[in-house]
Amino acid sequence: MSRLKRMVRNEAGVAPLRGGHALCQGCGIPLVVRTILDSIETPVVVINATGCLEVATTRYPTTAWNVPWLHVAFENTAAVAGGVESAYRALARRGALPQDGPVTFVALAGDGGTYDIGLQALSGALERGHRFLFVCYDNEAYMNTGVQRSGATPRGARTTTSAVGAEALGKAQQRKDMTAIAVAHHVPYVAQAAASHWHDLSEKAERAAHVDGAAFLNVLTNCPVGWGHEPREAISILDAAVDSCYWPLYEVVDGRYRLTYVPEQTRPVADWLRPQKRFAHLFTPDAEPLLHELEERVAREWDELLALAGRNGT
Amino acid sequence: MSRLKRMVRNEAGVAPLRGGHALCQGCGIPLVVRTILDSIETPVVVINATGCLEVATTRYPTTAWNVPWLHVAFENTAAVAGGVESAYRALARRGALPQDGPVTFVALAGDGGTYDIGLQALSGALERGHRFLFVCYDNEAYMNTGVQRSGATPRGARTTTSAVGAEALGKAQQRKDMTAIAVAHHVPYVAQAAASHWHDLSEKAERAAHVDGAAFLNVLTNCPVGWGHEPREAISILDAAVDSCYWPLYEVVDGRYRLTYVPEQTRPVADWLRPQKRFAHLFTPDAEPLLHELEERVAREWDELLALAGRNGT
Amino acid sequence: MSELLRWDELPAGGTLRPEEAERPHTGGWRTGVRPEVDLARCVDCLLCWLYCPDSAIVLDGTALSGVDLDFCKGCELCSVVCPTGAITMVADE
Amino acid sequence: MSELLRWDELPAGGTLRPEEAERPHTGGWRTGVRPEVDLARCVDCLLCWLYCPDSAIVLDGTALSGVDLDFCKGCELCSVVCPTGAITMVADE
Amino acid sequence: MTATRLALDPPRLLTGGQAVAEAMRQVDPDVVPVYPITPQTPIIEGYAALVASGRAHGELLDVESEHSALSAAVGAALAGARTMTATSSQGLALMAEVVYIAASLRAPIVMAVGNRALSGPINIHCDHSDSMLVRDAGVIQLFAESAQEAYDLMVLAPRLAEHPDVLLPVLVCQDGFTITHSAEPVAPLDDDAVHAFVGAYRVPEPLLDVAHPTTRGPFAMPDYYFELRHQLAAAQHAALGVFTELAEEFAEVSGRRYRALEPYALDGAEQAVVCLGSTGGTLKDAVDELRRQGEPVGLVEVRSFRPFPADTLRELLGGVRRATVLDRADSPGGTPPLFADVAAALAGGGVELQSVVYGLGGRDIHPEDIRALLVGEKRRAYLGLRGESCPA
Amino acid sequence: MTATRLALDPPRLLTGGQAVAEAMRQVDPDVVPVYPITPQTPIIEGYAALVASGRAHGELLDVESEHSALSAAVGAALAGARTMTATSSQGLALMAEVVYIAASLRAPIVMAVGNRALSGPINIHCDHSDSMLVRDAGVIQLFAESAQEAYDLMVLAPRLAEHPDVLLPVLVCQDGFTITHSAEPVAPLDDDAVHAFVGAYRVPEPLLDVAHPTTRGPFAMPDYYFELRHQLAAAQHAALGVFTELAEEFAEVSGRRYRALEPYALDGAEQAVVCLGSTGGTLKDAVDELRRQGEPVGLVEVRSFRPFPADTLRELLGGVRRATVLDRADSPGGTPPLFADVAAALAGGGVELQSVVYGLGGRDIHPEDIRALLVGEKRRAYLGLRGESCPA
Amino acid sequence: MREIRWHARAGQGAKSASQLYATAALRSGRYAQAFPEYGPERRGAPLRAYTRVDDVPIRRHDSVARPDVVVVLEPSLVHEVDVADGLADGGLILVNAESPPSQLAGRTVRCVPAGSHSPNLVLAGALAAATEVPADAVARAAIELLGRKVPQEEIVEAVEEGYACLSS
Amino acid sequence: MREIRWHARAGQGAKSASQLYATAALRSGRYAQAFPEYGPERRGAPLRAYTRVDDVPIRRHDSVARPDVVVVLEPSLVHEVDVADGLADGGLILVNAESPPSQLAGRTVRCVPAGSHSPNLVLAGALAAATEVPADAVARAAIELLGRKVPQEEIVEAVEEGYACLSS
Ligand SMILES: Cc1ncc(C[n+]2csc(CCOP(=O)(O)OP(=O)(O)O)c2C)c(N)n1
Ligand SMILES: Cc1ncc(C[n+]2csc(CCOP(=O)(O)OP(=O)(O)O)c2C)c(N)n1
Ligand code: SF4
Ligand code: SF4
Ligand code: SF4
Ligand code: SF4
Ligand code: SF4
Ligand code: SF4
Ligand SMILES: [Mg+2]
Ligand SMILES: [Mg+2]
Repeated sequence: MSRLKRMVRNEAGVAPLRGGHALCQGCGIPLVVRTILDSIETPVVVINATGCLEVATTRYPTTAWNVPWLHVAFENTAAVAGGVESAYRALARRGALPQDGPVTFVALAGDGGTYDIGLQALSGALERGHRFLFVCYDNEAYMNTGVQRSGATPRGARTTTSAVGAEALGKAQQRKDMTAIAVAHHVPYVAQAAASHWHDLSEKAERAAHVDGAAFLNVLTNCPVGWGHEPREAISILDAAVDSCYWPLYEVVDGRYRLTYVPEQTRPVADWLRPQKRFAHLFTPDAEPLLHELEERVAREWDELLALAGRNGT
Repeated sequence: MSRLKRMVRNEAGVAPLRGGHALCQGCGIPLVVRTILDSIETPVVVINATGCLEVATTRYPTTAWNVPWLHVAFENTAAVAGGVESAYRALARRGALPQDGPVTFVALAGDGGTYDIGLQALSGALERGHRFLFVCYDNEAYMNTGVQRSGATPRGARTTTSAVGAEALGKAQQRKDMTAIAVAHHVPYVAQAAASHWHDLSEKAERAAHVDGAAFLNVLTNCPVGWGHEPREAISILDAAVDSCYWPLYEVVDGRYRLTYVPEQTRPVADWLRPQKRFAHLFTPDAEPLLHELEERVAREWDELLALAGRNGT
Repeated sequence: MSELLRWDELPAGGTLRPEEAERPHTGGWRTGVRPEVDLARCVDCLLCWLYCPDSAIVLDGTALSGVDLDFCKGCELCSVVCPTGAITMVADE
Repeated sequence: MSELLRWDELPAGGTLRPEEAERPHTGGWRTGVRPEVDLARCVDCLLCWLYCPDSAIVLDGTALSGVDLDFCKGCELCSVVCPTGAITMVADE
Repeated sequence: MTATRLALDPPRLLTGGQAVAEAMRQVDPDVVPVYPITPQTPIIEGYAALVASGRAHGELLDVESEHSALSAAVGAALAGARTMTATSSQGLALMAEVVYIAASLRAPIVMAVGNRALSGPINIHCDHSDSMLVRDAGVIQLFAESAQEAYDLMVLAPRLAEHPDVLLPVLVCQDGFTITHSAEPVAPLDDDAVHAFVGAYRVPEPLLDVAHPTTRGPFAMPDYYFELRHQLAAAQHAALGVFTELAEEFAEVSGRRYRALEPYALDGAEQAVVCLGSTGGTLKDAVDELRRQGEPVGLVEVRSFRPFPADTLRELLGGVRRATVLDRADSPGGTPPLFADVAAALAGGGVELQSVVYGLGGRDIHPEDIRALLVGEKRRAYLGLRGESCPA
Repeated sequence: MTATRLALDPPRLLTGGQAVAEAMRQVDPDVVPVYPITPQTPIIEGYAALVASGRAHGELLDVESEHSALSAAVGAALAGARTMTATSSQGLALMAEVVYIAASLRAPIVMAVGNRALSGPINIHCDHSDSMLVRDAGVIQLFAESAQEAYDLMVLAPRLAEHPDVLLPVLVCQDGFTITHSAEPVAPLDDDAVHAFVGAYRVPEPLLDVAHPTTRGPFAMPDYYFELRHQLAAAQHAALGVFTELAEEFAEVSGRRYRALEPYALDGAEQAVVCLGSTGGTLKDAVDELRRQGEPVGLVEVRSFRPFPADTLRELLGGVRRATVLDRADSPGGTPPLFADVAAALAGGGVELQSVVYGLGGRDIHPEDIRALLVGEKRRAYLGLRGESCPA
Repeated sequence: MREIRWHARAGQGAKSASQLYATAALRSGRYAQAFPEYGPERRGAPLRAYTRVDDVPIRRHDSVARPDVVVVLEPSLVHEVDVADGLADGGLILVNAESPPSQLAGRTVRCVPAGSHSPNLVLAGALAAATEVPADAVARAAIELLGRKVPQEEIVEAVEEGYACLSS
Repeated sequence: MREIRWHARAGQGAKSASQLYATAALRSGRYAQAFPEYGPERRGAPLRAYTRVDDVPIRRHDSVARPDVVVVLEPSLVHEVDVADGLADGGLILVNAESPPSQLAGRTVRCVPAGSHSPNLVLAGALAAATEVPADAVARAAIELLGRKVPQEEIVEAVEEGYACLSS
């Protein structure tokens, strides 16, 4: 059966995340959520951090979710997931589960809830080795509160707290390399993916769900509002992120790096930046050195990644 | 001038951390603190996390500190340090410092305050790139509260919350690789050191203090109480940690790994484990497979480190 | 929106049950255009189904059967990803 | 310990000043032995000074001059690290 | 008290921490997420040893902060597992955000608290500032006077927490060091009696019932927030009645009877002292002594601080002329918390009220000290403080 | 009011958030560590734009959580830099631990708060549960009724915080959305007037004075903790007087006069309403209308919630028969916080007291609603709640 | 006091409209207040905003329950929300439409077709006409608020178009 | 009620001593309480512990201000702390020493040299003798508390040695 057909089958007639939610037109998050949840064959329990996804899908008394879903707060998603998973193990051990059989625990958090305020809980959960899949839908800023900079916001991007003006060209710092940080936790499965590349994402979700231990997925996800693009441009922009090597697709299985996609021809980083209003100021004469620096950094990081992947055999 | 003489000179007659504190007989922490602070030529400001060092040196109305010292809480040392350093930059910019000239900001935290509850604040501070040196004195457990397991506690170690009994052989999980996590933050300077190797530590502290940005030092530090050894054994045990390659000494400068010490002959991991009561149960027949696993892991990690260092040229 | 309930009519702790909960008709958010499917050109590749952020593409088994305009927000993504051009955006009534 | 002060006698916020603050004599913690330095064998390498957890090795410039028994806790580390055997542990009075 | 039905083990000398660990062994929760902090450590260390030796069977989660400890507990409890945790002071402060949420999600977690002063300055000894920090959170707070009471309340707590009309976290509070580290005679129930009393864990619609999905923790706008919050006030109100019922049932197996407010020597009292925690024991000695000396003094010990039994308090103190409320916590620039509750409960009545703050950060209180209070003139006094208190 | 000395810019239509950002531009702090949360975001976004454009000069630290935001603020303030921050709701809850410590370390941080209901359920609208969570922390809390007041208090706050007798964090609270996002006429002072009023930052023994090292934040045992804590009560007490002085000075430049408690139409009032925040404005309209109808009703608006002016309140309400206390926060199973403070302040007096909880999570209150309160019989009513409230 | 309620979809500028109308009032020496209603909804979702104008300082901070005028920037909203809710009988409704929506039958409806212009500016202009505020006060306020994003002429044109529509 | 204060250095077992003496009392049908005083100090630092024994349940939870007996496990402490603080005139002091320290001149001091044995057990035995508690009650309590760490015979021997010292 084709992967998409399997996904349709896994949905069993009702999407885990249904229409009627209040996410923006063209928001990339639902694609990430459905691709991942539809790729998992077992029942799932979703633990969700505060953020656009949570707020926009569960305005009381409405809900867009058709799977068990729990939100506690912003910064503790991995801890909550660890608690749920521990309950599963404890009840399974004494044969007290409401239903027998495997269940996959999926934590969903934005970049804010992963790179920044949720990092510690995530790190602890990775250390303890809970059997769960932590998904960061990384739209590179705090979107829910109105596009403030996060640790995931790339250098040079304009947000409402990394403003552009006479004294500033957007965010001053480099983005955190969250995927590398997860890899440094030596968990069995870490991968980087993009909302645009559903097949790759689906494969990764499936592999992650089968791992015996903690898995981490970092998924680049578009946000028309925060990035400043038309909804219809979502996929082409994400494609450019991947094809420019700004956002390489790879996985690290038991410490071994593997590129899951190598662009046939690397596209210019500007293809990624230019369609987004948050980067508009980079295409002014003043910003030329910065633009240049950003391009160089992408190239260097790509080389480093190639080396990591090469060393361990692709 | 010899390094030690320079250190004496930097102390200028009064140790930054003086006698009269309530740290245990033979505690390794003061050695780490003095070696580092004495290696820094500028005035320092110390920001200290809750833990043995803080509690035992500042029982009101006594203090063992002779440098500006601030403790706020357990989990926020890097954030506090970032605030102090930002104040320095702001006041320097408008010429309002009480004294002109460079100051080095040193954050001191135990493994609990670094690997676990302090990780998020540290990660954020590293991302923002404050110019400060974060030192983790890693004694591999929460000592101040009575030896509970931390993310730094090695697999198999007995602590009061990773007990040994019919159902358990000490801590079940591997230790977090905090040094690797810091490296993944791509800060200019990261190093791993040991209290026993003062010269190496001193050099690293000096280099770290000169870096333009954030630096992180992870220093293995003995604890007679928590490890279960006689005070006088401190140095020989730490030596064994280093010589068995359990705790390699290395630094990562701008992403480049360099081993700062390679044992002439690698000693057995058991040399490190056996003198410590917390590992006593590993030397029973039941624990043989675990002991074996631990030895293999040390060997594998050492190989990986060699590869990392080799790849970038030692 | 149905009538607002009293505190003692609500399940404890804010629990919602998907089968009972309301789902607001967010189709009203469309800003001028809506997708129209030419089933004849459709090859049931299901890409539109997957990419639709509002889960508004309706299937019959594994075959596309239409768009649920109660929920479609008109983002155009289905039409962008459709490999056969089976979906076009047309002016909303 | 000096007399306990009233709340309105204490600097605001618990601030302590090193030059004024008490330093308890933790020499009492020694458990039977204390270091004795044979200055004749000492080569002023300063290792004992550095390793002493209680900053109890007293220098005169860069030369060792003795041990401050008010603070020495008797851990033996100085004697362990001394390369010349200049420090021996002897029974405390 | 029908002694024949009692199911007690002989008394052992146990610290409050040990006693609570023993209760945990007997209740045998499924999931126990913890983070160490003095003086809670004896509880979690005791429990960890029991798990390692196979005598307790819960998943002990050594998490990386208290915020995560309670977060994991919420996840576990709603998933369908009986869940306990323990903390003190900064730990409770760090998890404060989640304490509110745990209550609102109706997660019946039992949390042992070793009360300790909040920083700053940092201090490890007893006061009640930590508990007071979460007094609006919607969680139940029971205060033990002794190790025995800490044990008993810990056995009773799961029933209270999990009662379908309640479904709230229950904090079982004992004074740090004074109880947690103080060894006293404790007569535990036997294991069977505990099992029979506590029964099986049951929450409505556990998350692990994957065949019946629910959405938990949704976003509420002004149109529903007030109503959802008010459920907590109602659950707290229900908890008062449930506590009384459970205390009755507990008395039948243990011979030990608890009340939300414990009156002591109130008959004919003209003055009454109101207090929380271990000081209650000290004051009983003091009251006995004063009574011997002919002073008509009584005591009300607050066992259930949340829900606060305001109506009962009004009844109990109806007859006294003056009540002195002892707070082991201050509110600089505001009102000491227990005093505030008492003043609100008695508002409009004729009882003269005095507020006394004492024992902050482990400052000792002796039975003799109480006499000074009974004649004090200040609206608010600070007992044991060095220096004239302010406002004067 | 000596109009000649006023130094006002013409009124502009500003939201409370914008007004506070404008005050920050004028005060121009050195360090501003922030973490975004609705409805505080307009403040920090406004300030960020000012920094990016070079019109404000502070170090804007975009930290990774509110716990770190306040921690960095403590470090900066003690180091010797004027420091401001802002937060709301969960942010305040997450930093609660540090709020206490900031006060005890006497760090004169100014924090703008956009009051918002605490989770759960999660909600972004106004109530005062967040401020109430830290009411024992030792920090000063001033409540603004309007955008203008938010601006004015934000200008006044550094002086109050940094006063040598005070040295405490000051929270300038405004109702989330109702003020933060509501555009109203605001007449700022001109820049020079602000500079002159605020003056230079000075704290005792800044850490960056490396030639004079100090130890800050030591560990205190039972022998000293009580005394060190009591300094906070004394500083809060001093703050009442300092606030009054500064308000006088502020009135001279602005023509706008503030009081710790603002009485409104209390002359001859038989009933009084006590409230906090933006509701004060709504109630003024309501009181005027009632007075027109011949009802002797007055109002006390609490501007300074911490320090709570208990003595002044006793004076102001000495003459009324009955006082209704409006709490925009509940304490399930306990006492609504403002009511508790008022009851404690009036304890022993003859005023009949009623507690009304309203407006949780942004539930609206209209001037008409107040009439029902004045005749209500319940000791505690829930205004605007759907359903019979509990306890009944 | 005059109370106005604005209906729009998030992103259509109801908040700016409410504020610029208030600013115009302020500039003409009156007092004003403007505030939107916020929720989790995103661009495209129904949204309300309010303006209050009075001759004396406005102290109340409750929402507008009984508006004097309702302005509907987006006609499709009449299918989703009761835009006349709370409006007094005879109260005025301005709608961005060619002809009055059937849902508003029996109400005093004035149509203000915004055409290709920013509906918030056009309707604000129309409201000015309906409430006897000078068009240029609104235009100036709009420039103050939006001048950095929208060209000045466009603003003036849009406001005047709306004004003309109802003053005619 | 009898109140006992124990002085030792952290690590010398004052806490166990206070508890095992209390346990012995409990086993003989009386009521008891035992608690140490905690601080940031580590192994080697001066430390106190307390035991209360009574015939009725003990309810008070304050520290012991006026002990009836003081037990000093570590003689060097007399240089650092006033071990007789609060002790009634004529109150008994047991010291682990060969001869009474000069600091305690004028006090009722009984010396109990613990020799190579665990001073906490020896002194607990001595205290038993001084307070008319049977030696084997203390030994049994000690085995209950410490039996997993210390060989049983050693315990019994130490307790009996102390007991003998003062019952002789
Ligand atoms: C402790 C705390 N601080 C701040 C917030 C406010 N807040 C809610 S969601 C959010 C941003 C979420 O960003 P991200 O995780 O990237 O998710 P996104 O909104 O982009 O989906 C913030 C700052 C909060 N809810 N809790
Ligand atoms: C929020 C919070 N949780 C827990 C504690 C209790 N606590 C204080 S120090 C400490 C352990 C410190 O461990 P580590 O950082 O490794 O330093 P060490 O004690 O080993 O020096 C703990 C758990 C605390 N002070 N604050
Ligand atoms: S703001 Fe961005 S991330 Fe949030 S719902 Fe809208 S498009 Fe999605
Ligand atoms: S417990 Fe360990 S780390 Fe702490 S002071 Fe003692 S030896 Fe040092
Ligand atoms: S236009 Fe967008 S929302 Fe509508 S069906 Fe297509 S993809 Fe879905
Ligand atoms: S994307 Fe096009 S071809 Fe594929 S299923 Fe949809 S309409 Fe049919
Ligand atoms: S014995 Fe230990 S404490 Fe004493 S001087 Fe030597 S090293 Fe220092
Ligand atoms: S270590 Fe030995 S040789 Fe070196 S200074 Fe000390 S006593 Fe002298
Ligand atoms: Mg995001
Ligand atoms: Mg440690």
